[in-house]
Amino acid sequence: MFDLTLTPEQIEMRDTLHDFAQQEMKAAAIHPDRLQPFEKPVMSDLLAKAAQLGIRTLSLSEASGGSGSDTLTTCMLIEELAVGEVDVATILGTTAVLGHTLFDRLMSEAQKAKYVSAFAGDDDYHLAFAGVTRETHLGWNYYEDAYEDDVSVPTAEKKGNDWVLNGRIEAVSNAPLAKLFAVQVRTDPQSKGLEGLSTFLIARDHPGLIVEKTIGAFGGEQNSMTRWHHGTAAPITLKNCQLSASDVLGVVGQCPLASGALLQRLSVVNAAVALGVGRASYDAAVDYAKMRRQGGRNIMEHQAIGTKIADCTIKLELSRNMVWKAAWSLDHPEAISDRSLSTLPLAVIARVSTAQAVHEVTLLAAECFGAMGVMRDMPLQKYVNDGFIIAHSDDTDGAAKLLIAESVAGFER
Amino acid sequence: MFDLTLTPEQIEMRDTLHDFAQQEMKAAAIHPDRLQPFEKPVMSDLLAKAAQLGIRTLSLSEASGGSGSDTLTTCMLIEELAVGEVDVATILGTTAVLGHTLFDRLMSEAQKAKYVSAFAGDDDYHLAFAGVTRETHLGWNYYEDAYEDDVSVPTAEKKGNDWVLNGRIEAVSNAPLAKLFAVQVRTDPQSKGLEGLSTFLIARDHPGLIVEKTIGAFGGEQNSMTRWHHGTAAPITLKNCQLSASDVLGVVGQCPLASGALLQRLSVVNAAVALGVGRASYDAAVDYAKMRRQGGRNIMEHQAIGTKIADCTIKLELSRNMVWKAAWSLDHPEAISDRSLSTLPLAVIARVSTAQAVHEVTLLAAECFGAMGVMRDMPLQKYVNDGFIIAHSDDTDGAAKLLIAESVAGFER
Amino acid sequence: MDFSLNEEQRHWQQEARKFADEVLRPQSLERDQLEGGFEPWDWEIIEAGSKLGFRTLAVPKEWGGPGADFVTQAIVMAELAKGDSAMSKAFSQNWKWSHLMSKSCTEDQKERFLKPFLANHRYVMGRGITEPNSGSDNRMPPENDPKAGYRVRSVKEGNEWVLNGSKCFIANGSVGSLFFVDTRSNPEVNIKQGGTLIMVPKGTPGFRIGKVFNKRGWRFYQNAELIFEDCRVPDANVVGKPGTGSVKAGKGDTTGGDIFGDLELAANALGVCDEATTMGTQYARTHQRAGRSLMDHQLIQLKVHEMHMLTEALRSFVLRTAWQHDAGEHSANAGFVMNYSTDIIQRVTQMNLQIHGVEGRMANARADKLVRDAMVWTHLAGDTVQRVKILKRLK
Amino acid sequence: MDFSLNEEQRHWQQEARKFADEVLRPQSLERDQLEGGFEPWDWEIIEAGSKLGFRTLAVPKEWGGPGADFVTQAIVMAELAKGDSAMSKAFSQNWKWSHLMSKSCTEDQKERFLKPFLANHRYVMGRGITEPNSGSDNRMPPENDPKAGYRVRSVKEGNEWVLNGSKCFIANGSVGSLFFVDTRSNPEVNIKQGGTLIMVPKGTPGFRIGKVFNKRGWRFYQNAELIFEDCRVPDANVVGKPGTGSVKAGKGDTTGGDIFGDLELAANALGVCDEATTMGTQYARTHQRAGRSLMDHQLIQLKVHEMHMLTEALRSFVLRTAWQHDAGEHSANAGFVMNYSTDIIQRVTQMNLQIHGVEGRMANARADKLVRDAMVWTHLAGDTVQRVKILKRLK
Repeated sequence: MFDLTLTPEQIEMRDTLHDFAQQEMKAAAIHPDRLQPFEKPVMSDLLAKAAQLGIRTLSLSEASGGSGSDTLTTCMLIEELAVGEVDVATILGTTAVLGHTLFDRLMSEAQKAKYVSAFAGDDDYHLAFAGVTRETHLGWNYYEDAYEDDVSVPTAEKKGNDWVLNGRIEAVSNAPLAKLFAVQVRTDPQSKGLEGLSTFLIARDHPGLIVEKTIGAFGGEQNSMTRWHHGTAAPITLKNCQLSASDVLGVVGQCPLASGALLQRLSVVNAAVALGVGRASYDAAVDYAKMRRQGGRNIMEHQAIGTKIADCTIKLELSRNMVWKAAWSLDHPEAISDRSLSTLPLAVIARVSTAQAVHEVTLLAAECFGAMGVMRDMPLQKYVNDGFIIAHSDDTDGAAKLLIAESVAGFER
Repeated sequence: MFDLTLTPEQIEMRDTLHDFAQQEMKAAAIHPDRLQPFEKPVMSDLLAKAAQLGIRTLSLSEASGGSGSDTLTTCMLIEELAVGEVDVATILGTTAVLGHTLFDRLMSEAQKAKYVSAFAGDDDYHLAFAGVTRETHLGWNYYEDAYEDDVSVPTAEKKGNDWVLNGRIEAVSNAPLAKLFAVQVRTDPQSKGLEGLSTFLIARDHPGLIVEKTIGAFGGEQNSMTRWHHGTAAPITLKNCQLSASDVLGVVGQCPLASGALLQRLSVVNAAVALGVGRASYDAAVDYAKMRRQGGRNIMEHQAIGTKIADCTIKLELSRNMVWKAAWSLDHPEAISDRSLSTLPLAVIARVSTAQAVHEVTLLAAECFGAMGVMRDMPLQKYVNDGFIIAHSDDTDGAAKLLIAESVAGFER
Repeated sequence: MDFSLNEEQRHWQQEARKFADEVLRPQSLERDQLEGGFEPWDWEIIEAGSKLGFRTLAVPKEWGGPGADFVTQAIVMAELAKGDSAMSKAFSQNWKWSHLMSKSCTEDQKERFLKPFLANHRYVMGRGITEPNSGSDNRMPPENDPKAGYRVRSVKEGNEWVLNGSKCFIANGSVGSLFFVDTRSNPEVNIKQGGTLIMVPKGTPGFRIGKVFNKRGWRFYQNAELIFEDCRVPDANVVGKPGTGSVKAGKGDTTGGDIFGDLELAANALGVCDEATTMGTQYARTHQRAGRSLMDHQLIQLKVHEMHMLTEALRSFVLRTAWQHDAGEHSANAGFVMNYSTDIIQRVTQMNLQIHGVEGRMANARADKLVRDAMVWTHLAGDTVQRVKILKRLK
Repeated sequence: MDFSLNEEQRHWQQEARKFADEVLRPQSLERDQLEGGFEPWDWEIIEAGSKLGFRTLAVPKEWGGPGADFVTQAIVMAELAKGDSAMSKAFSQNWKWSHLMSKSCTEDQKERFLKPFLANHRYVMGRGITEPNSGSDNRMPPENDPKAGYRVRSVKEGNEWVLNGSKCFIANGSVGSLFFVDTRSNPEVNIKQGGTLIMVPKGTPGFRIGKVFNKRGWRFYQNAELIFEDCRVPDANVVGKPGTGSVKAGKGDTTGGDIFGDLELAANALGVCDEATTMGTQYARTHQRAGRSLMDHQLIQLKVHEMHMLTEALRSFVLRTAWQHDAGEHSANAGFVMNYSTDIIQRVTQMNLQIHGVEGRMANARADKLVRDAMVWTHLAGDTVQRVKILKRLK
């Protein structure tokens, strides 16, 4: 039965996170001293405090020591956190989803036994997935075979019962903080693309796993590139990294994460993070509009500003509906088979539409601020920048829409 | 508990309406002989058949002989109908909502006894509301007192225990078909604006009620105006129309429909009609794109067309989420008080955002059709026209957004 | 740099404005509201305009025409379109083929067709390219599908060509005296090598008009089906050489865009935008909403502002492109300005409709007409292929 | 009509292009990436450009300047902005006050300020209008709130004016030698009657620089707070007459728009759009995605197309408006083209960013810089008030 009622627990947790974000995160996150410098190191204090509130293990099953929250609840809470600070929310969202995916769905009992208590008990324990998924180029391959020629992954060479891994992976999310990595490598040297891959679990302190320098504000030749992601990321290098057969996640030659299906939760949770950024800018604009006086009245009373505020309201409301629907659908496949929900790729729709909406919201919000919208000691320019990163990323640009079109057309590879 | 599952009954009724729309309505509705002429009389056959399927009395309580469907279900089914033909869906949606509002909520027992069996039993029995609501100019009065100077309504003069009504009301929806009218008149000649109004129930055959000529394709001086609504409408004139105190809906001097709250269902159901128009154009575009070959491949396989299709998919999906949420919220005020839902004006958000989205969808769909999109013997130009009417109406233009802004700002009149 | 008009240009502008004000606008809505595809057409309007030179404006002076330059042509199209976009197009459609004739036709062909065109106020022309299964493929022949594109077959028999097949949506189709028909003389190769452009006058045996299309916008303007059944045309009617493809035969491609056609749509759009902007501004200044002048509402101010802003941007772009044509400058601007006009005309006409709003569940019929006319641009001047193909003109 | 540049205009175009290519662009990103509000500034760049005439371009020939016309000014701003938008603005900001001085200053004032300006390569100027609580209210003083607008107080004492208060976001604030300061000589009436424009040179006792603003875009360009504490300035420094309001005093309003300022932002935006379009096109032609050239993807083709199309529209509009200024034509186009450039620069720079995409979770820093520079237009050239006020210029 269609029902949009939230449980009292959900509302209470949301309130808790809301207050935490407003009272503890925001002040630090938008302090001029943090806003002005180009480099913005992860706010470890806030990360730890949020972890203590249970966000890190939100999706991990209760049996394993987590809260066992569903994807919808996770999205709801991560959104609140992201209103406070986007990187902290991104890092926690990633660990929360990977916690569920790795421990509750993919690990063998032995692997779980090896890692789970440390993960559940250590507020600083984060997780990272280092690999590519089938979706990387998928939109660009609209109506064509997936192009996988430049899927370059580290190799694993069999030595007796062990494997020796070598290679490099660029820009692994959470790498600077992760204590456990799920790393995709090529175990079959004859295969190409996404074939012949396997996933290994590698603890951070395992010999041969090197986490390189965290990606900072600028990089590339003559600083020709600039950081373009949320959370934190670093390249990792595998140098004669020796692992045993028991470190393989699932079976050799199959790559449970490469299909991307298990990672849809991650993209929906990232959409919730985006929503939080949109909200932060929107809240700021509403507050400012009610206070700023021009033309003989508060600017909120100008039709032009009212229209911008209303547009933001609509965009955020529609995005949240979609994120929640996609989140709920991931935990309720039966609602697709009984035709309560359509067979459209809801997670893709959620991430693409939310990214676009939030980007527009941050720009509209900045317009309300006039010149204050571009000053580096003020938060708006940060939100605008966050919105650009959200809108123009690999998985949110125009190409991602083509995945939706393929689904509508019934095209299958 | 948040749950997007539909009941088997909902799915079955939706299927029934879907098949009816596709198999019976569409062929007649988009036949070139109907599409080409400017005048498009109501398709009475389809209207009667849909009424026989129970749509007319969908929202009327079961006790009164209706189906007692909630607003969500009504929206779901009216959308399907509107995919088939927009005017039939509009007329039925209006009668269905007014049926619930008048019979289940506003009439006295005596009034109900007088009219309900005829209404419930007669497939050709439609309802009309003739009056203005507080929202008429509301957006335009952003942050100012509501302007009601040009609220011109017929007058009612007391003669003994009776009332004598005189005056004219422009463009009453459903008037050409309605057998019962709820008409707002000024009973207190001293009052202005929306004060001092009362509502009378008037049967179509009551002496002194004259339904004028149905609004056609063109009108005004030298045909300077063109029909700009869905469903059917006509002006009504009251000429010494004598009514008794028992014909007053509610009490004299109070106007239950003028506040607009009870009519929110109507605006959400109209948003569902809009959604149906969007779907019709979208379905046509998808079919055409999969068939039309240019550039050595079906145009569906062109990235540009795929992007348009995906944009339509996203817009319709987001709109439907919003319409359903608003519809559900109207029947579940407790979800607002327990903070599962926000206090935003969801019905306004639904109608404004859906109108805009559907307008864009019809234009994108037409783009897929090339020159075929402007030919009058083809359906696309009709959908585009419908989309324009939906997008640029009194309650969907820019001013309506300002109602949302006022709510965000907490402004109260 | 100098943006001012010379005396001749100003003269034509005044003439066109007067004709639009006195003849076109007063009849615009009435003709638009006639049922049917053919019915909105009116020969008297054509004849009246022809007498003032608007039908033959682009015919060079040496052939007895006014020989107006491109800037003048753009200005006249815009002025006429202020009165009625479709009527403006019915005149300028002839200029297209005046250009083609002066550039590509033999002296004999000019004698046989240009002279009667000049002499007869009811002589109008069109070109047949589009067919039911070839629209975009004519504009940008796909490399992977050489058989794509128009298929009306032309076979040479002795000194004659025999044509078979049909064309659709052809401009002036139901009223034209002469058509330039793109035919496929060799169906095995692509249309650039297998295409032959042939002039077919009305009345040629085996050539007849089929369906007259009934459109949502541009209702005055005629589009019809042309049907060829063993239609025989003398070899002397071939434009350029057989098998050179129609663009090349028409020598239309010397400045980096269809030298006239692209500009034509942009200039016409400019007129429509001018009209919509005038209407919207006037309405906002003279009407009230919620007790205040519409012009006092920011919502309306922003719309009026945007209409003016976009129309002025379009005017600047149209005039610059027209000048580039006159100056023979290579540029991709003819294509860009045409695509641009597609976006602008939609936006501006819609804002006019919004400003007018709804009264008594009815809308202003002329505001609606401008929107409907604007819709024609979507496929004619701004679809994906028309945008993408222009990239090839970039250096 | 003639769109071609004359020899002098072409000369300046070439010079500016060379300077942008050789000096500005190579240092653009490096300066942009320096932390702080002041740090990105570089006097050597100013000096180098000044030696080529870019600082004093708008000073009339009779005062020893190059006396470039508006078309030339527009072209030079656009060319410099291709190298770096903020650096271009740092030069052209001075032209604004060159215009003002030649129009409104007395001979004595010119002697005292224009001469040193011409003589010193490091002499730059600015104008102080904005204050913390008056931004839009200066642009369009509200009728219902006469006390709105700037409040820096000026009181006449003998032959001196005493200034108190502060200005914020003032252009060239941290580096300027001379400021035109809008003061309130009568706080009881609106700024059109109670405003007095006063020249305050650097080093005047009681005048100091406060906060230097650290911006997201246009980082090279300086904006700072100006603080006046019993700052005394001779009466001879008043521009025009006391109490005439700053616009009138500045005689800036002779062609229906701020005769230079509005055009300045539009011309600068044109340069940024040119740069973004070149970058995006080049990148699309030389990079692959999913095994195909980016230029083979329709998604990218449509973006490249739109960038070119909008940039050409903007170019047409900017050049036409510059010509109108030179011709002294009344029009609202200066305002319209400025607002228009706001919309176009955002769109074009964003498409360039999209085309570049993301690699290794990093984006092209220059593509990002262009987007950040473009953001400045939002409040400077295209907010609601700046759009609405232009309607008043319409006939």
